[in-house]
Amino acid sequence: MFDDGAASAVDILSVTGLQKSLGSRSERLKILGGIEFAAKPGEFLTIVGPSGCGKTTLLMSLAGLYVPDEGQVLFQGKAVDGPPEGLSVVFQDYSRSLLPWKRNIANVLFAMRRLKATKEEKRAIAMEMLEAVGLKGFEDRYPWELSGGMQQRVAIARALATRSKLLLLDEPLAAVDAQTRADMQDLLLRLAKQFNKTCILVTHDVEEAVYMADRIVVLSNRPTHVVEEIEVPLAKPRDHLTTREDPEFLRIRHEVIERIRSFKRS
Amino acid sequence: MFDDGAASAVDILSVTGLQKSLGSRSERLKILGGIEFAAKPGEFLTIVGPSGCGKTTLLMSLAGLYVPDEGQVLFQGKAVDGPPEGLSVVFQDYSRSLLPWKRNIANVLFAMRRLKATKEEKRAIAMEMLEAVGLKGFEDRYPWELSGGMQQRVAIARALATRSKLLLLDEPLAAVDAQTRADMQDLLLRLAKQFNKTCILVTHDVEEAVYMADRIVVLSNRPTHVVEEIEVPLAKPRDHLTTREDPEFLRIRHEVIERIRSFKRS
Amino acid sequence: MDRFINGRINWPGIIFILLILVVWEVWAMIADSFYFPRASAVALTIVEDWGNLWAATLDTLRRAAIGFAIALVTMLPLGIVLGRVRVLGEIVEPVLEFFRPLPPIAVVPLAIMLLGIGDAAKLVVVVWGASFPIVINTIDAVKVQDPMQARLARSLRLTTWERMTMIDLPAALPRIFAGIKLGITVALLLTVVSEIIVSTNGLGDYLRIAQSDFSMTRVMTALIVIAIVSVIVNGATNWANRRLLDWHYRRSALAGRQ
Amino acid sequence: MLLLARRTFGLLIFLVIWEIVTATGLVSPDYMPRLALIGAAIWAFVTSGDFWLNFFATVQRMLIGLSVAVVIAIAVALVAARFALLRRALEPITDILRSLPPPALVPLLIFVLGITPALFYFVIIFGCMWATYISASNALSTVEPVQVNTAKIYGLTDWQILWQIRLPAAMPEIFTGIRLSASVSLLATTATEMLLGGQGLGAMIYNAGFSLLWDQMYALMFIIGLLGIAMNFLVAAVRYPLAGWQSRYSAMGAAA
Amino acid sequence: MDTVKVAYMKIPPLVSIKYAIDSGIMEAHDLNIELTVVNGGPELMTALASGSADIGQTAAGIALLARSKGLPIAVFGTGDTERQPDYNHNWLIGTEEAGTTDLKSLEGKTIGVVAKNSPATLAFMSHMVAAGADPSTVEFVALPFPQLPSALEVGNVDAVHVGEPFHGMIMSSDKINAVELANGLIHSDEGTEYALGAWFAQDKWLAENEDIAKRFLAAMEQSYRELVEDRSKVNAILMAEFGMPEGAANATPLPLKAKSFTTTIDQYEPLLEQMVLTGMIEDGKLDLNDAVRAVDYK
Ligand SMILES: Nc1ncnc2c1ncn2[C@@H]1O[C@H](COP(=O)(O)OP(=O)(O)OP(=O)(O)O)[C@@H](O)[C@H]1O
Ligand SMILES: Nc1ncnc2c1ncn2[C@@H]1O[C@H](COP(=O)(O)OP(=O)(O)OP(=O)(O)O)[C@@H](O)[C@H]1O
Ligand SMILES: NCCS(=O)(=O)O
Ligand SMILES: [Mg+2]
Ligand SMILES: [Mg+2]
Repeated sequence: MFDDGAASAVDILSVTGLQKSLGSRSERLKILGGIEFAAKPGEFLTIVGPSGCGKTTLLMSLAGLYVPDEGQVLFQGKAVDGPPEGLSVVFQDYSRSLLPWKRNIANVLFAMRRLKATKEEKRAIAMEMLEAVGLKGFEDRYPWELSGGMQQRVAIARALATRSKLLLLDEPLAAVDAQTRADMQDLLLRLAKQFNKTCILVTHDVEEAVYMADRIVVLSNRPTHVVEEIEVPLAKPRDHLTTREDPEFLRIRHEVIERIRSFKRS
Repeated sequence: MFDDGAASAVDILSVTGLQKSLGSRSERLKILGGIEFAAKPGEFLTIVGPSGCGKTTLLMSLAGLYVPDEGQVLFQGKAVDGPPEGLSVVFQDYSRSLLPWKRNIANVLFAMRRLKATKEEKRAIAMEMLEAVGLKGFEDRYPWELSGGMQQRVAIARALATRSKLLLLDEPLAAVDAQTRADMQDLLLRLAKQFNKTCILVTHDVEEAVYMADRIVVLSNRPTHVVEEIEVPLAKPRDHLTTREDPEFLRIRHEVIERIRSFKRS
Repeated sequence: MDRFINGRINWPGIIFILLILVVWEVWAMIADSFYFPRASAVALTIVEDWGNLWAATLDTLRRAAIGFAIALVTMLPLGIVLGRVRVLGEIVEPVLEFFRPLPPIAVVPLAIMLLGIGDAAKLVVVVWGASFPIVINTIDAVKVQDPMQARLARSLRLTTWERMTMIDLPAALPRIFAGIKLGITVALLLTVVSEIIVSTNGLGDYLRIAQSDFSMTRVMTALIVIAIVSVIVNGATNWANRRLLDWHYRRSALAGRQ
Repeated sequence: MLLLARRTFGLLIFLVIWEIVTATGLVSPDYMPRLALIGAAIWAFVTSGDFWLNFFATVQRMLIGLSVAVVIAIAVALVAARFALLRRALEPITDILRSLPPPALVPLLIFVLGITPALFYFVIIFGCMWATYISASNALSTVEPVQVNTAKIYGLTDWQILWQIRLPAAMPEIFTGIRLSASVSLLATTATEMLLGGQGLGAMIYNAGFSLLWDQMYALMFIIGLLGIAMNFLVAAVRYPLAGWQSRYSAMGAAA
Repeated sequence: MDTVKVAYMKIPPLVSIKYAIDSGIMEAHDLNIELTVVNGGPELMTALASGSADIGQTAAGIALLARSKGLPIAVFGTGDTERQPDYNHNWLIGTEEAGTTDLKSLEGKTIGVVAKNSPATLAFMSHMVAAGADPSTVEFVALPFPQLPSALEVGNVDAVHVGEPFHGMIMSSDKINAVELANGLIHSDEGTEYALGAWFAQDKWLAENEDIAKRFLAAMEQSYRELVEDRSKVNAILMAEFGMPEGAANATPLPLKAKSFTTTIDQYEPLLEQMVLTGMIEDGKLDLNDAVRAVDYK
């Protein structure tokens, strides 16, 4: 497994025996059935798994938002028992996670309160991030005046602006078009590299899972466990034109698709 | 264009010179800059375009939820000036479109008020649809007890259960995994065929756009107009294994990608 | 038509009120009773007795404003804390429910004994009454928060203070407004009632004297002045609410025809 | 059990404070009797049949008044939410009516209604309907746009949208109003009983005051306070099936 | 049997009418009484005006005031009277603590009364004027009766006007050194009897139902007689109506009519005189022949 002393010494995040049930008494459903994996600093993990299998539940547990029934999550060597510092989340329900009474720039700035910087510096960073996700000119609008994809990008800008060491991304690009998606993917990879961020990204897009990952974690149906971890030994930085035509890319992509196809829907 | 008498005689839906601006006074933004297209009964149209270009705005106008500034929408020969009968929508903001105080089955049933059927029949149809989208066993849960992908499928089940002639689908599969997505695609195609439904589906997934479409409508950046309509002469019913390997499929896919890539982000 | 209905000036409201005044005038003219003064007589009294009325109005407004302000600045934070910190809410809410139904008339004796017959005793009654709608609305509003906002707040590691000021308060404000609106009228109402019970000055005192003087016209005049004050105060509240919660109303307006 | 302990903890503190204040003679026992005396008075009440007649008279008036007030308040708010013209026309007049002091209103009302049970109920209903009305009209006037659009698409008429979307969405807030109305109904009932006499806890308080029976007066006030807590439970019980989803939904935001 | 709707304030003097009903005296006079409780003067007047009540009892001074303001009501029977020094229901009380030890010292002080522009203020003004003090220098504060003693005790007011049982309560309190400043609603010569409570009705009702008014007063007189004879009957009603314990009931002095029940104008003259003197009623505004319709029920 991944909980041997040597490995965890360098792991920034490690998950052991994570179990979680949700729902009220009589309808309680076992979601996570003992998840194990670890991430090294700067590693980019992608998580794939069938709809409703528990990816969001897993991310919530990693973020300290859910309390595990069994097992534990270690972040930077400390057990997670509440949202730890140095972690940002892009929630799957991005539209609800934006505060409707704050304009977009304020939604970003608001997450940066722990950042040690002057007001002007923060504003500059926030503007830079909004621009990077293609929202220049929309900073003074309210989130509900944006399209779905634009809202999702505000949420990404917010997570990036915090300069967190660990990024948890729950289908962060589900609502953007193919071209923007490719751009955002490269942006994420570039910033992750630049700031040595560790990223855990949930996606349903297998191409994305392969393109972004150093390692792909494939989850099973409920109760969820890790079926397989697939290393992606493709060189970084990656490139949409060349990487996607790399035979290794196609092989891994095929492998993941095969894996996913093997689950019957419950 | 498409408003010549002969064509509109058979068109179930036709859009002419549709213009729409949104936003409050000083920040008003021109979104739709004169959209023109039409759909024949039973036709499956997919719409692609950059994030924030106005796809949702267009669908809202087709549904009679937005009043065009200029131009008009004809549905079954009548000008649309409010939500017409015989039309269903899956909203992009699926999670908010489900009523949190109703269980999933009730969320489906409440949409079926115009359906002429007994209570039992309606219930049977609703259950059938929930089962078809893979949610058997979750009918008595609340929407907020489901994963994102599951919520999206409740919204699909609801739209399908109404037996509407025209379906407007705003990225209805953005939150489901690849395998479920393929299944849902086939489900939609099958039901569209079976009940001779006309479908207009917005998607960011180019493969999906090609796989589902009889015709693909490619939209430009804001102010949006139709850049191109691409016929998809692939035989129906389609199949994930064979269709996607068809050279014609690959050609069209390539063409669409090229088109989209040509837009710079604003 | 839409301009007429939803415009800045509430024409339908004004017309409705004018209509009532006309009906009143005609009815009183027909009834011609000692007990039923005419609207015009009341209007005349307002003009003639303007000096006294204005002084009384200022006294009443002063008490109501101070009482409401105290209730607002104490109950808004308290409500947020009680809504946010469950345990505290469970401990304190029953106490609120216990005190809430005690009639102000019953609170007056204790207040007088402890605070005298000056403004303090009346203020206690006003603060007492205005507090409940504000605190209860705030508690309930904070409790029904969108879970995604709660998760966001926690994942950003907001301190409890930050969470209460930056998430709980703005998110709850649209609902708290109902409590504020109630609180303002309760403050006005209880000021007048307390002036009636312990009368020294103010509109309540004016009203009480008019009653014992058997002057129906002046009783009605006092009521009409209270009505005017209420309309002005509520109008200002609604205006402030619209400005403050512009985002809320504009977002809700997306449900209408765009 | 723990919950019960927490729910009673605050009240216990209140009693302790009362006992300290009265035992140390901070306030004259003539006006604030010791708890033991009040307790004895309560015991004397609950063991006498006469008390229960008054008690149930008050409870009955309060419940009837509250029910009617809530129904009227929600009905008017619903109609006003449906017709913008009506809503705007009602705005100033409701603002006025809410602020008219009952002691000035009662003599005028006698003129119209006479001294009858109708007057009694009018005062109670008039007093307690506003909290529900304000909450209801506030909640009904703003909604989640996507929900309304969904309903429009599926052919709900404006009335059905009001009934099936706006009302259920507004329910949690409406119940905040009902919660306030419930205590006001109790307050208005006892206050009216004080004014107009007859049976009821309010009349008993009035009598006790005139007879200088302070222990009885406070005993009655304690009983009214407890009745207030009971009313709150009742409202919560009715709320659960109608708006309970909201609590469970919101609870998801806490650590789970 | 004739039905009479009677409005009254629920204070101890009600015992007589309560007794008259319960003991069957009213029935014996062929009267069916419907009682309506009201809280104060304003309600009482509208109760009659609206037809909720046919007759009512109020302070005699209030009835005169109402008539002077144009209300079409008239007194037809005297409920009770006051007569110095032996027959006394009103007290003005000051305290040594407040320095209000005589009427003169009231000048510039704050005075607690149950209502402004009422018999209570009349009492102060009348006695002060008689003592050569200037009543326009005092500030009146209206408080409910039960609150007057505590207001006096904690020093919120410097003097009060009360009746029983509050008079007894204040005088027996060991927390203050209460001083009786004056007795009686108005300043009067010894032996002058003037009306305190008055039965009144609208002019119109009175004109049409003089016979009923007669029987009503006759019944009331019988009731008074029986009660004066047997205090235990009074106590029984007080205990039933107010939930008073026996001791409290026994200690409650009642303004049971001392002399004659017949209403005469001279019972109202001293009142009017003082009300005019203190400015409550404008001189010449009120003709007692209109305001008082003596009904000879004997
Ligand atoms: N609050 C809740 N109460 C009960 N069950 C819940 C709750 N939240 C989630 N679940 C259940 O947990 C399971 C996993 O949900 P989760 O959101 O983690 O799935 P997911 O893998 O993220 O799916 P998707 O890809 O569709 O977003 C689902 O079956 C869902 O029904
Ligand atoms: N209520 C609104 N007020 C102002 N502008 C709005 C409003 N709603 C949408 N817009 C603007 O209209 C444009 C188009 O929005 P729309 O939601 O139609 O885009 P879309 O094509 O559906 O994008 P996506 O693929 O990201 O969902 C966006 O630029 C957005 O900012
Ligand atoms: N006395 C009215 C109180 S409230 O209902 O407005 O809170
Ligand atoms: Mg998920
Ligand atoms: Mg969209």
